[in-house]
Amino acid sequence: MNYLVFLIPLFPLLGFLINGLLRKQLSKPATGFIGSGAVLASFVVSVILFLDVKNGVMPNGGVVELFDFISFGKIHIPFAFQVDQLSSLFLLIITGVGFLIHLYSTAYMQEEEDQHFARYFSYLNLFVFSMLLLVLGANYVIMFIGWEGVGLCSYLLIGFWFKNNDFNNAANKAFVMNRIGDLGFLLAVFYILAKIGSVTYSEVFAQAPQLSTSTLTIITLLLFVGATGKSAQIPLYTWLPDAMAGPTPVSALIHAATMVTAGIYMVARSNILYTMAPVSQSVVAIVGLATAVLAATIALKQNDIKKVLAYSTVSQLGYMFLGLGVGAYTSAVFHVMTHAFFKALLFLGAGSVIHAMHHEQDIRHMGGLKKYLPVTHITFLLGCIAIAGIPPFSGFFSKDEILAAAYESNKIYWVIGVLTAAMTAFYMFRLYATTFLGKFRGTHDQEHHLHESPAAMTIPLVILAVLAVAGGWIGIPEVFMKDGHWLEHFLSPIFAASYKLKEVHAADHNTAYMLMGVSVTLAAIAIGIAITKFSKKPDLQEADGFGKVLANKWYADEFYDAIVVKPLNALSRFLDNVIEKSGIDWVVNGVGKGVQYGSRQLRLLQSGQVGSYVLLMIVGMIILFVLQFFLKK
Amino acid sequence: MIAVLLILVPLIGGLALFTVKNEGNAKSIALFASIAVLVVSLLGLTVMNTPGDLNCDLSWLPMLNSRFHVGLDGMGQLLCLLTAISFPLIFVSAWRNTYKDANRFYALMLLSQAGLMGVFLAMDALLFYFFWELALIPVYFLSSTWGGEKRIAATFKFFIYTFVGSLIMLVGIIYIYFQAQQSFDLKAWYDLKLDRNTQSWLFWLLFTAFAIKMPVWPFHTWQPDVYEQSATAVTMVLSGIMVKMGVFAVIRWLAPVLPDGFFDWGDTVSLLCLTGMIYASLIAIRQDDLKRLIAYSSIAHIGLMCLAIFASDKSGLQGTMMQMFSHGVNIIGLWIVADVIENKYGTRKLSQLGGLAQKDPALAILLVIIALANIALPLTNGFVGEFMMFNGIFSSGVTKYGVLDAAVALICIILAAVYTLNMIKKIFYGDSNALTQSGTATPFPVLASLSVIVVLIFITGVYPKPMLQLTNDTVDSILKYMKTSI
Amino acid sequence: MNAIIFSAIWGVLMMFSGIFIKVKAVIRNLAIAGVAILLLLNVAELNNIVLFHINVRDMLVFDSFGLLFNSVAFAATLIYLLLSAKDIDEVGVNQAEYFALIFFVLCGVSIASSFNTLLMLFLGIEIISIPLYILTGSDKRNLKSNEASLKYFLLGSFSTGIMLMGIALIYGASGSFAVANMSKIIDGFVPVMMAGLLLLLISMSFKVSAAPFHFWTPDVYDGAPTVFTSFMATIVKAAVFVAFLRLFDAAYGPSLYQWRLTIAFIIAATLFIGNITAVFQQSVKRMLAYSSIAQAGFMFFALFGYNEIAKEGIILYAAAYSLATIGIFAILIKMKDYTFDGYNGLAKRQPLLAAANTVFLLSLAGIPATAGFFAKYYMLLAAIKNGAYLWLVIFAVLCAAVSAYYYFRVIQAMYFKEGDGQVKEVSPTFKIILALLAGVIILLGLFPQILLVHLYF
Amino acid sequence: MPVNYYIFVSIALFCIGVVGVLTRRNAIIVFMCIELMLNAANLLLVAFSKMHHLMNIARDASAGIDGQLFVFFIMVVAAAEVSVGLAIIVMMYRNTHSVDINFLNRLKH
Amino acid sequence: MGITQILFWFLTALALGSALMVVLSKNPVYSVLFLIVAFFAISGHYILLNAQFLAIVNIIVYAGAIMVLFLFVIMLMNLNAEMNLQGNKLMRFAGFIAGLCLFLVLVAALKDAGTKKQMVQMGTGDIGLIKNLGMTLFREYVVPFEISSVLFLSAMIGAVVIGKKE
Repeated sequence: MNYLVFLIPLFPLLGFLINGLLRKQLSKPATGFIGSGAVLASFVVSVILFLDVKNGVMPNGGVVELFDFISFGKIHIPFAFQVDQLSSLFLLIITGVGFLIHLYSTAYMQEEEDQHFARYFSYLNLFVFSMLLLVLGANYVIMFIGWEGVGLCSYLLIGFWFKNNDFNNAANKAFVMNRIGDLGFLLAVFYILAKIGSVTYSEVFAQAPQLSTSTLTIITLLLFVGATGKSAQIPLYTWLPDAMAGPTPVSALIHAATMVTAGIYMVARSNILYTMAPVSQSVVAIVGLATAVLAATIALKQNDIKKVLAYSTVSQLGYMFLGLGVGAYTSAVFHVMTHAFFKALLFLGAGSVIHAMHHEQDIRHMGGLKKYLPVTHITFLLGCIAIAGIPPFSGFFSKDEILAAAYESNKIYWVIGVLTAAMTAFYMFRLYATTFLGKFRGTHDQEHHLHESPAAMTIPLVILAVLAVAGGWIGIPEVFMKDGHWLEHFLSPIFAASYKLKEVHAADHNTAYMLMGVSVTLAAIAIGIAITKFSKKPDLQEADGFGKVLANKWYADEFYDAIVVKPLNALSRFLDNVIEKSGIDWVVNGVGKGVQYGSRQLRLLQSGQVGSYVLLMIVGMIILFVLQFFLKK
Repeated sequence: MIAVLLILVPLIGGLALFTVKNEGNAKSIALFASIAVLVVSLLGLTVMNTPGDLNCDLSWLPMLNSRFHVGLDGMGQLLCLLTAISFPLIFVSAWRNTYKDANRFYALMLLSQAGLMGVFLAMDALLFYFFWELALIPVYFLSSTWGGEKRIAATFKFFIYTFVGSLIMLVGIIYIYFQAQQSFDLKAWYDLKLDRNTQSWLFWLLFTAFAIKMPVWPFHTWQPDVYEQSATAVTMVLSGIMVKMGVFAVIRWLAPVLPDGFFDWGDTVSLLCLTGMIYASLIAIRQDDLKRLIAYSSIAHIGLMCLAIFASDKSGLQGTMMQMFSHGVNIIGLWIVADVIENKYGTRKLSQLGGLAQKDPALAILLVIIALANIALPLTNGFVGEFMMFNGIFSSGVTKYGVLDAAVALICIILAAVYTLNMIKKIFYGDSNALTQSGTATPFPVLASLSVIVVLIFITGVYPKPMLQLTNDTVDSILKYMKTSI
Repeated sequence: MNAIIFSAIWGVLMMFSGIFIKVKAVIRNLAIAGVAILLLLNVAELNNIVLFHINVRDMLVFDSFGLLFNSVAFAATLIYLLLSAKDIDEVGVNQAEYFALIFFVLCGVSIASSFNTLLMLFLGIEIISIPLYILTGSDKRNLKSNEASLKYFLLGSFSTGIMLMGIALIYGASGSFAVANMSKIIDGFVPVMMAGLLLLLISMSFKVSAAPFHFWTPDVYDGAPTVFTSFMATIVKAAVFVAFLRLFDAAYGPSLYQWRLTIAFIIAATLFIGNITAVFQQSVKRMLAYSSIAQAGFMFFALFGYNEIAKEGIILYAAAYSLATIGIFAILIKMKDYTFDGYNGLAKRQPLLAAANTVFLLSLAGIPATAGFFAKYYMLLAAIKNGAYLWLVIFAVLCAAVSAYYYFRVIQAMYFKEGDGQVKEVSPTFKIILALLAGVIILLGLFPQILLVHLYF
Repeated sequence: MPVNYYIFVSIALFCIGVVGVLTRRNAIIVFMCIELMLNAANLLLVAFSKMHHLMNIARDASAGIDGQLFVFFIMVVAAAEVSVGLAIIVMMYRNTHSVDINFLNRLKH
Repeated sequence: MGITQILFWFLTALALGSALMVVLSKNPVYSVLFLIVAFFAISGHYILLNAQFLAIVNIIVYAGAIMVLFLFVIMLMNLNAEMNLQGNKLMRFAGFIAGLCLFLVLVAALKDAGTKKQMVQMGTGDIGLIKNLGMTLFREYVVPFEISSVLFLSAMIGAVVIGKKE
């Protein structure tokens, strides 16, 4: 059924084109139908393909070549798709979660004018299209196309409300930071091309063992630079919280469930390269862990409902990289999946809240929403539990798998990981408690208008809640259930080479129980503290001391501003005013002025007096005589 | 036949236009002539592409052993196509503009097209020089007659500057002519083997002219002023096609003729290119004038092309050719938008604009696409060219610094994103102000030509194969003379 | 020989015509007819139809080079008279005499282009010079004309003195005035010869206004009645160059390598002073005077290169430069204000004049598709062929770029500046001839061989 | 007499003429100095003519005669020049009542 | 030292001395007179070289006709010593220096030539006789002779055009 592959990206593309071109003609329901329908269609095809893959129907390794994209000399870069276990899984996540979010959006964006509504859906479709390209690509260049494409869509959607210049700035920031990462990605691609002469996965991975470790390290590090950009890791993470400027479903889809996991997908895809480059692996693990901690600490003190979720996303992404870094590729992919469910759920829930609060996002003005938004409340709570890692919710399985692998790799990783997990539980329940428990603290007017969201919004919430609860059961560890880890079996062909190269030891049962116990206990304690502390008396005052540092995100933006933005601007000003205007151009004009000045002076020779003319002629004669008679060799 | 027609049609059209008095007629005739050129060019690409059709070798100056030898190879086809496509686009986009003495304006435009065609077609060095200079004269008149207040001085600087370069090149051409047994024939020049020292200094005689034309830093200072001051339609010709003359000339007339000099100076020139790219990109960031911003972005792009040529790599060269076409098309699109905005709002200052996306969403969308193509987003034409160029630079076999060059050059990609997005933001986003409140929808001809550009962007961006195939043989033969492995 | 004799006869005829014919137009047309016949006769001689068989005892030699140049010079004179003959009438009362003097100058030109001994060179140059002193001063009430005439005369005689000293030394060293014998130097007289040649070179440089012996040029060209400046700056100058090149053929050629440095110095100085000084001029007429110095610098390359190409080149240069400059002067005469500002907005009122003027200026600047390009091109070719002194060539092209600056100032004024520069009445004939002249320049710019091919018969 | 005596005498005369042209402002005197230069050349020509006569007398009885004829032509030309030159000076004197070569100084720069 | 030598040095001294006086005299009339003296001295040289025809012509044409013409013009213009038209000091100084330098350069250029060895025929030889000159002039040099008529014609026209009062 490989011939169906091209349909998967085609539907969203068509949706994009139709909605984009006919945005003034189509009514909102039509737009919504086309937009969501396109993704649903893709989902259906994805499911078919997934079943094929599951049944091992993968002719030609799942690779489908559509046409020759770029080819020169001996290098051919085909426009090819690859449907295998990894991509088919991601296809399901993208189209599935994507469809839910599209559906949700039809209600959420109802207030927009017709054409902006259509614009929104066309962007969203375009995003799905790009994301599918990213995942489906059978080589790094196609992946890069999707890679940049999702960046573009992210840019467009963050700046969706383009009247607000802060949003536009956030969009620009997101795009530029992504580009910095893309630079690394591109360099890696060139490196691969130079060393292997191909960018097709199968060939690259087949020939990778012939490359030296240092080459592989460079390649993988460069790829990872790309990943830090797209997946918001240190040092390129600051765009993601700002990206919350976009509509909330966008945050759910792009900045939580799909796009930001592109980096994980890429590393997982290139797992063999990383496995052969241990230094890069460590870097990935450490950066991931550091990001996880940093983002978690920041999240502790945020008061914007979406910002908290954003930092939580950054933190969870850090987890995934930790997983990749310690070689637990399956776990990372597993966490991508569960994270997609519960984080999408959380964002959509937050969206529901924001919708109800008339675009109020500050949790200090909320509280007690439990009774006004029952469905939202329940689903949100389930999401919180899932992310906090309480069994048997999905987050528990995936997160603990990563922590277990980290423990095997390095105990310190585990310790920090567990503390971070506790912090996660804490800030999530701080958020939950402040928002849903206690008394309503908003204006009377807001209170008056509080209402549960329409069905188009609650249905996705419910479905996602179900998935957030149960999604983890496809990866039940061996400890609980023999052969329970269905996902691991499913994905094993992808990571087989890596695992063969470097065995990942599963922790023995006792250790496994111990690890789980510690993390669950810590999480539970954190939850308890958070609930008790914030349900009655949320911290409404401005943070001070260390809290202020956290509230200000470790002053990272200010830091970047001081070391990158300001010097660049100064340099630009210097080049423009000094080097350009009074340097190079001055010289160029100076030549012209010099000629004019020379002319003004030289014409004085022409004094108009015969005597001086004769004198000069005689001098000339003397010079010529000297030249001719005495200066020749 | 095709080659001669490509020159003759615009030439005759241009000369005929001087006699036309009615402005409306002038416009139509110019458009008709330019479309005729496009048809000829397409004919050359498709049905009439035997060497006999594409080449023409007539006796011209028997005493100097120079022949009227014009012909089309892959690179020529590509650039002639660019030239042929650009002019109808320019004419259509300027359909609603009124120019004083319109007949002269359109006549000169067509004459410049003839000159440009000649440059791309010439297979004889003297003929090449002939057209090289001739293309400049109509543009000189165009830029000086129509445009901003300081146009005369700016154009004059440009003219003198390029004239200096051209004359120095002439010295080099004559020198090589004598070395090649008094022949101007391209083939004879390719087969010529000069000793390394001679090549080394000859290189600069030729390269200076090309560098000024492109322009490569630090020979670029004429460019922002001229682009800013000229009428925008003229700027399109200048930046869309004319600067390609320099790039083209390096590939055809410099690299294969003086390969040793080319290699010896490769690193030096690359350094200039890199400096220029970073420099221009940084300056572009703080430009408030739309035209100046595009001008500086053009410098950065051209720098990249030049850098890629000097990488002497197949990928780089093919990418450069691809990019010559893409950049030509894209930047014309940007200028069209700049023109529309200036006509509509009477200002090019970014700080005075804003919120146009509300008033004019069609224009906004088209500009965003073109701008993104300009910063080489995948699936646009810019990506293919830049990808291949970067790859060429990265894996260049002639320099030790290939990786470094590529890495530094990639920084410009980021900077390009910064200023391009800034530009989009300041023009289209934000709330509209008193000035932009009055905006009306963009006239249809402009949207039509922009749409054509967008279509081209995607066609060549998604399926670049035909273009790559077109230039493949040219690149191979040039590389053969450059003695590097293919 | 046809030309020498006929021009002398017609000169006398013109002289007397002033007495017998009172209608100015008739005299004018007589002169034009005379030049036309002169041109025909010369072309005839180029095709071996000789009317006068005189034993010239090897003092003159009529080869295709000299004859071809004569044809160019006569053709240029014909165009010059067609364009500007009316303006000659207006200079003073002695209309017929002016025409007579022009014919005598043409006689001198024919001698200078065909001399074979230094005596004929001397006579030729003097026959050219003396009428020019007079023509320069012909606007007698105008103090500028007086001044120019005096300066020209004094400096010209001075250079004659230098030339004679040089000839005397050459004679001492070789025992003959025949240029063919100049390479036969008596034992121990090489320095004498060299000193003689150098003095001769200096005086010839003076005549072609090469630096540093150019000082008379701007003042004289500026002061002389414009219509005669045109004649002086073009045909006469080119003729002296041709004479110079002939001289090189025999005298300097064999020992050329010894002269290169000196000539390089002269070229560099000429180009530099001519071009740089022209930049600041406010009067177009004076600018053209400096430009003629600059152009002389380029023509000097023919001597520097000294090869077959140089011969072709000097003919082409003579044609290109003369024709273009005649055209520019013809238009300049019609202007009421000789400054650059006087040209402001000319393109509006007189588009044809402006267009033709543009072609002429482009030709002078050496833009392709005009005759001036190939003229300069041949000069560079001649210079580079020898391989040495590439720096000089580069310097020359840089100066050529400077020249574009001042030529284009006129174009700028005509086309891009607003203004109401006044133009005198111009007749349709004038316009037609101007257009034809522009056409000829473009034709020569595309196919220079139509002229040069006559060198080889 | 060795010919170099004549050479030096001629050069001396020539240079005196040059100095005269350089230092005097009276147009007539300047012109006279130029005549002096011509005469220096004449003297040299005659001397060379006699030298060549002496050298080649055996071969050619009239050797060197062309030098003297050249002097003749120089005198012819000089006479013509004088007539024109004095006319110019007189013309100027009529207009300005001065023969100072620097008096008229409108053409410069 | 024979009589020829003595005469040579005397005439040389006379020529140079009077030439110098031409330059130095303040009164133009004196200058003219000194120039005539110089021409006579040069004519003396011609006689010494047995170029009798030239000697006579020099006296008749130069000293006689031309110089008288000069004198005539000077008298006509009533120029005398009061109109001191010496150049300014600096210019004069520079002029002298330049002239001197030119002289030195020329002498230096020509001094080590083989010219010392070549003798000039003094006192004898018949090429300077009018008969021989005439024969050659009208046989060999008839073309330039005729051509010089053009020169005279133009000079004549010139004198008329320029000199005639309108």
